[in-house]
Amino acid sequence: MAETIGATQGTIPLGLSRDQLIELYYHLRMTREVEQVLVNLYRQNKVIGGLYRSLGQEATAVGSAYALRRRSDGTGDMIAPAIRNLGSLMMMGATPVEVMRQYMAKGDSPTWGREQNVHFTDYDKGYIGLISHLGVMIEIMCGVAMTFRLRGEDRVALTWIGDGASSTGAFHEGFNLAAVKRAPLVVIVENNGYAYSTPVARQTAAESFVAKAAGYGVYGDKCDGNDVFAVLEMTRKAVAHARAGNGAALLEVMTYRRKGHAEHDAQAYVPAGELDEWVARDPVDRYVARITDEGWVDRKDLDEVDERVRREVDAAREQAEASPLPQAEEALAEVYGGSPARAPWTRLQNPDPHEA
Amino acid sequence: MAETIGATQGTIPLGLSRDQLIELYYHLRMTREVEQVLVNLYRQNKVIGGLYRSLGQEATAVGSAYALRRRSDGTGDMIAPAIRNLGSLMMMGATPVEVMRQYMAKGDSPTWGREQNVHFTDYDKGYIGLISHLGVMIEIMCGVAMTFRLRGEDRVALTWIGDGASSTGAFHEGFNLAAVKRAPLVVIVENNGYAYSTPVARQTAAESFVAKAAGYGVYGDKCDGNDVFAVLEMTRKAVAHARAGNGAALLEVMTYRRKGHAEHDAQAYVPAGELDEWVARDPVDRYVARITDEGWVDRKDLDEVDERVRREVDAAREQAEASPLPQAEEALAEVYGGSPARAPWTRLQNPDPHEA
Amino acid sequence: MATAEQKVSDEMSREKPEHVRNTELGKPVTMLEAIREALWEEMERDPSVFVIGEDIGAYGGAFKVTEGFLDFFGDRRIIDTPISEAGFTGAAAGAAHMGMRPVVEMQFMDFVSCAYEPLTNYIATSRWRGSGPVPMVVRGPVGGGVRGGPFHSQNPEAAFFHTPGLKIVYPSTAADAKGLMKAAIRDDDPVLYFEHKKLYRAPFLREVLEPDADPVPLGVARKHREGKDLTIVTYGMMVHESQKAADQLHEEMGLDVEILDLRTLLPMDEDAIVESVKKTNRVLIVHEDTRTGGIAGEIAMRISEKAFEWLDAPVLRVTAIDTPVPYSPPLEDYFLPQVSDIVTAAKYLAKY
Amino acid sequence: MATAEQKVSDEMSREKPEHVRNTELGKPVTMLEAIREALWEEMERDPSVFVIGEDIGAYGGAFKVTEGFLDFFGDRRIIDTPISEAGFTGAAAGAAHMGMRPVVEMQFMDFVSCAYEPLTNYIATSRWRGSGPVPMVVRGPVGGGVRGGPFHSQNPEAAFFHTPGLKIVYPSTAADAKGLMKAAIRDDDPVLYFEHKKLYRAPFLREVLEPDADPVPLGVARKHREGKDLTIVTYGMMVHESQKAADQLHEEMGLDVEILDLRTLLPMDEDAIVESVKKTNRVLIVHEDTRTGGIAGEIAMRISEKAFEWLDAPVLRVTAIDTPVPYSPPLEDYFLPQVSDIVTAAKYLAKY
Ligand SMILES: Cc1ncc(C[n+]2csc(CCOP(=O)(O)OP(=O)(O)O)c2C)c(N)n1
Ligand SMILES: Cc1ncc(C[n+]2csc(CCOP(=O)(O)OP(=O)(O)O)c2C)c(N)n1
Ligand SMILES: [Mg+2]
Ligand SMILES: [Mg+2]
Repeated sequence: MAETIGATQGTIPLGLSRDQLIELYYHLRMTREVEQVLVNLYRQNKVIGGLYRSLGQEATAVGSAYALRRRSDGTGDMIAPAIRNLGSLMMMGATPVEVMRQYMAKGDSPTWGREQNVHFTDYDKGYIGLISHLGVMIEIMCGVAMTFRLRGEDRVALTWIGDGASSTGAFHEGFNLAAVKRAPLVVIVENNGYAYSTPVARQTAAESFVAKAAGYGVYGDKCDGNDVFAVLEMTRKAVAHARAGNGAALLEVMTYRRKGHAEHDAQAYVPAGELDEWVARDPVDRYVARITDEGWVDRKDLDEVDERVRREVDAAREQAEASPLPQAEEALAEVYGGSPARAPWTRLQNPDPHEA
Repeated sequence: MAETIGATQGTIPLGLSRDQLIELYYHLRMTREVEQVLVNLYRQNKVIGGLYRSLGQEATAVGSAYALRRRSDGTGDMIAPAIRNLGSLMMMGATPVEVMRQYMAKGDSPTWGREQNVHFTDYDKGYIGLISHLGVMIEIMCGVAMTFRLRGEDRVALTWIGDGASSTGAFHEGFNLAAVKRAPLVVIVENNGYAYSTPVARQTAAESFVAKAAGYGVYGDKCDGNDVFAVLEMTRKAVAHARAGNGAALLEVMTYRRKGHAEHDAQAYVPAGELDEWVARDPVDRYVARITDEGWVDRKDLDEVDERVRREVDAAREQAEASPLPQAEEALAEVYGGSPARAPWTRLQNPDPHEA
Repeated sequence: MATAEQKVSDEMSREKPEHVRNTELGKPVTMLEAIREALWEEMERDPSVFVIGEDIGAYGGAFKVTEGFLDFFGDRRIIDTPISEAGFTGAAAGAAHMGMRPVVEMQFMDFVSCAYEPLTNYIATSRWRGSGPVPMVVRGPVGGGVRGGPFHSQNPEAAFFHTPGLKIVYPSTAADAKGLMKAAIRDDDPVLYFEHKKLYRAPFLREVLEPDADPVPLGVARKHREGKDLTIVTYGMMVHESQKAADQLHEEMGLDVEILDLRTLLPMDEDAIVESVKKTNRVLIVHEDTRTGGIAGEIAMRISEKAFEWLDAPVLRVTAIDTPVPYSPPLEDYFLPQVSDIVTAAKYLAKY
Repeated sequence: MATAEQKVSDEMSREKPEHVRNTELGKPVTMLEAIREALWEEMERDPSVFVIGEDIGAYGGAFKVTEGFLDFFGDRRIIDTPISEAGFTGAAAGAAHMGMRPVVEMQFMDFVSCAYEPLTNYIATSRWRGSGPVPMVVRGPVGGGVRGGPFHSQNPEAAFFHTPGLKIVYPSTAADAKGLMKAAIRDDDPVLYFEHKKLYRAPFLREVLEPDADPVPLGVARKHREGKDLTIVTYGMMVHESQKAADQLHEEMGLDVEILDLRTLLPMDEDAIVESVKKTNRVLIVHEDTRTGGIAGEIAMRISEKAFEWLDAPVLRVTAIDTPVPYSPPLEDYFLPQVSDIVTAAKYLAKY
């Protein structure tokens, strides 16, 4: 069993056990390693399309999802990850091999090669895949949260929105609806400095995103998004607030997108020196320094985790690479229940437009 | 010339002259009278479709538009009235006969019978007709205001939005864009208690609409919407702020929709007593009481205005009633520049589908 | 909070109001009443069904379709919303993911344009993307002829007709309205359900319905009038205008017109169309929607693909003209397809 | 603040960068470069033209169409926006009311669905409502074949094709791209301008353009290939796939295929279609968009109305299948219409 250390100075915060600290580290490291493998695959042209990184934002992804009730039977909390929430997705139970198959468009990916990257769903584990159109997941998760409230379930819906996506009408409509219905929806604005090339100052004139909370009449809070403990604490409070029936919450994390929008982005628009500043605030390094400096965890425990992560990631990579691409005819997949799409008449054995 | 009274206790506020007080009264009265005529026409089935009233909201409509630079040559400020801003529209120069022709779908209405009620435009006088879809005018007026700024013109765009329409994504997208571009756009939230049958408490969880200003990083202010002076003062300040290049403003007026959503609405959802409370706060009565009690204007001056308004409204009604409906073939009006719509082939002299 | 099961039994103890018991009592119903009954009965039958939209609670909706529902079903199943069509349409999809069967009311279907993005991108593709089916209905009033002007009169079917994953229903009779609503609610795919506001209370549509009638299956057209000389493919309000034209054509020249009421526009019952074309060899398509890009095109295309050999004349169409819907009566009347247009077109085809 | 006039003269004093001077220097350009040159030249010519969209300034746009524009034209004419397609599309319309000629960039045209409401309701109807013309262009990348998945590959023409008041342009060559962009910007009606992302940098489309070429008029189709046996009506990427099919058909069976590149989808050049049909008597419509509700329907309908007597065979179509655009290569290739489909369909028609 995990030993929990008492609440004296220098003790582990938030009532976390040593095992939990290691668990958090595992997820931070796993997120980073999976992305590193994806970078390698991308450079080998094995990733189809774009590659989106969360380097530097792992504390936000991991710390926030860790605040949730995680189940694998469809009774836990629900999330809809945004593009920088690979860590949240895996925290809920998505596996590295699933992620890699998604990126490589394999036929046995969770979407059978139809959709990309983190766009996939598992209701039992508690995540709903996003679509590209920014903002719409706020509407969807509002409905998820409303349902929890209407049915009297004490579950919570959590989702994230970029500084950029906060400008969408979908964000406004979905979040206002959740607020007025007191739905248990927690939304975290990931203020990572940019939306593609657009800096936050060209996205909003407001001093902060959490300043919007009052305009929606909801609970608001803000923290350092590169500090796992801060993110976990802030999210836990908001989740408790929502779970207790007090309605929606709007949170803001201050973090930074260290890589470009996607792997192809050369980040020429980033001012000199800015990246270095944020390298110095690396969330994984900070976390490791904190937990080892404080003596909560030994470096060798972390080395073991590193070893384990590497093994798992390597195995996943092998599996994913060995996975087949989908068969062409699988394109006729069901769009409607019970009926596959129609094959083109020009590809029939005996081409005949009467069969179109 | 108008005599302006000095700034001692009991003097006319806001540097207004006696003539200006009478001018304001004229517009309040005119708004009310035009609507009264429309009610009569509606009861006689001469209004086509719905009739939307601004009873009780005249101070908001008149007071806010009075803060603007009004011109008739296309160089003044611009407004887009909402459905309760008949008074603003006429303040900018729309005439009673135009309004009546619109409501009666006459062929010589400003939209030639194509569009309804206050949905009409005059760029010289400075107003753009709304469409029904709520919120979109915020986007449009954002672009108008951005243009003023980009061209270095010191003009201002003003528009209003209902408590209900503030929930639209269009409001959010349009207003955020104006805010971040520091466009000279002033938006007044008309908090009149209801959106159709929906009370404000089911529209937002926020304590006020002006609480949203901080979330957009703009100037905010709030006032009693049934007090002409308060509305004028608040709007003037915001307009000056915008005109000086300091960006957008979000204002809120507290007022009340005394009639139903439209004339057919029996207002069964309104709690007992609420209407009476607001009758007691009638903006025209309050204005009249104030300016006569203070001795700024004689009752008989107002009687003269009443007389003049009645004359003008009667004349307008006569003119509008005498106006013809449009000719059927005018339905083929230009949707594209230079080309009318095609007539149905079935209505040609010699019906022929080759001419479809 | 009460569970859904508890709530349902609470409700059952209350009295069902008179105005949703017409069919039970053997009284005739209007199309609006038929829709109301369908909603009510589905809500009674299945606790996962709820209605969400603007002013549907205390007010009972702009056209009073959900009048009396709030008192009986409570505000957890009759949900008033802020003015945010995209927001509550998307939220309905989220609820559907969680096992609910939402019915979304658009106050006017013209405002479904505000929810175009979630409907065509998120909702229509969900099943295919592996995020599961999205059983939900988006319903509301459509159509012109009521002097509603350009933004309260639209027929928005063509905007969604192009999106694989959506279904579109557009009834023309009270019985179909009820049966199709039931089928739409029970269907696992998202369904847009269009209600012609001019038919809502049309006295000639009043009919006595079977109390225990089955749902009307989606995707199956209905032969509104049997004939052998010419097929009119149509739906909604135009079924009745076509009927008038058919009567006149029969009287004037003994023409025997077949009228096919599509009822479901997507998926389209092309078998029924083809079968009728093979019998009559002449087709006229009639829709109230504007001309260019209206769904007549798809119908003509399918006939070309599947029944070209049987055509004795070109496939023609009668539609509204290519403008927004004008407000003033003379303009709107000119804009809309008229019985006389149908008669003229049918005569042309008959003589071809 | 500087007036527009002052600003223009400021700009003119700066040097025009190399990458927009290809045509001036007699060098061949890609379609992307042709579009870039058109935008640049129109901005130079007319101070009321400006570009607005996401990441178009310092970044030069997701596809680098406006690369280098910010430095030259400044941030009052190259306007980066928050992520709010409806907001900036509506704002562009407001600017157009004030005498400007905005060009709106959608980062991907898939996101134009977010601006569906202002485009179809406000913008398309403005002139007709008496609120004046709305001269603006909404442009951006469309189309599949680049493994972009369901939300970065769409062909959204059918969604807007139904709206009177909008124009839709979809070029297939560099020269047309430039000439049509100029015409679109100068046009007083709102124009949706679709740029196939797979054609942007396609080497085979590189061509040397006339430096002072006139705008290509909207609404006029282009005969891409002259032929007498069969007409293919198409546009965009499929012009080139049809060309390959035509070459193969000529080689294999001496078939002489005419290819009509619509270039402007709305208004549609029906005269050109009808003329070609009257010559060849056989028509195949090819579009990359999905099948049901695609614009092939309207084309078939018009042919039926205007040239039925000349048809020796049914009007047929080759299109994508009725699903979202799948991401994985084998699926997307199956999804998209292929040269072999065109060949098969043409052979069927030729033998009919
Ligand atoms: C409605 C919409 N518009 C544009 C895009 C294109 N796009 C994808 S990601 C992105 C930037 C997102 O920025 P932000 O929300 O801050 O998230 P981040 O990438 O920083 O995590 C843009 C513009 C989109 N996906 N959806
Ligand atoms: C997008 C949209 N949805 C719904 C409607 C129908 N509708 C017209 S007015 C109205 C209520 C508006 O309330 P509010 O904004 O508070 O303005 P008020 O009428 O109180 O002045 C509604 C729901 C609409 N016009 N547009
Ligand atoms: Mg960001
Ligand atoms: Mg209101």
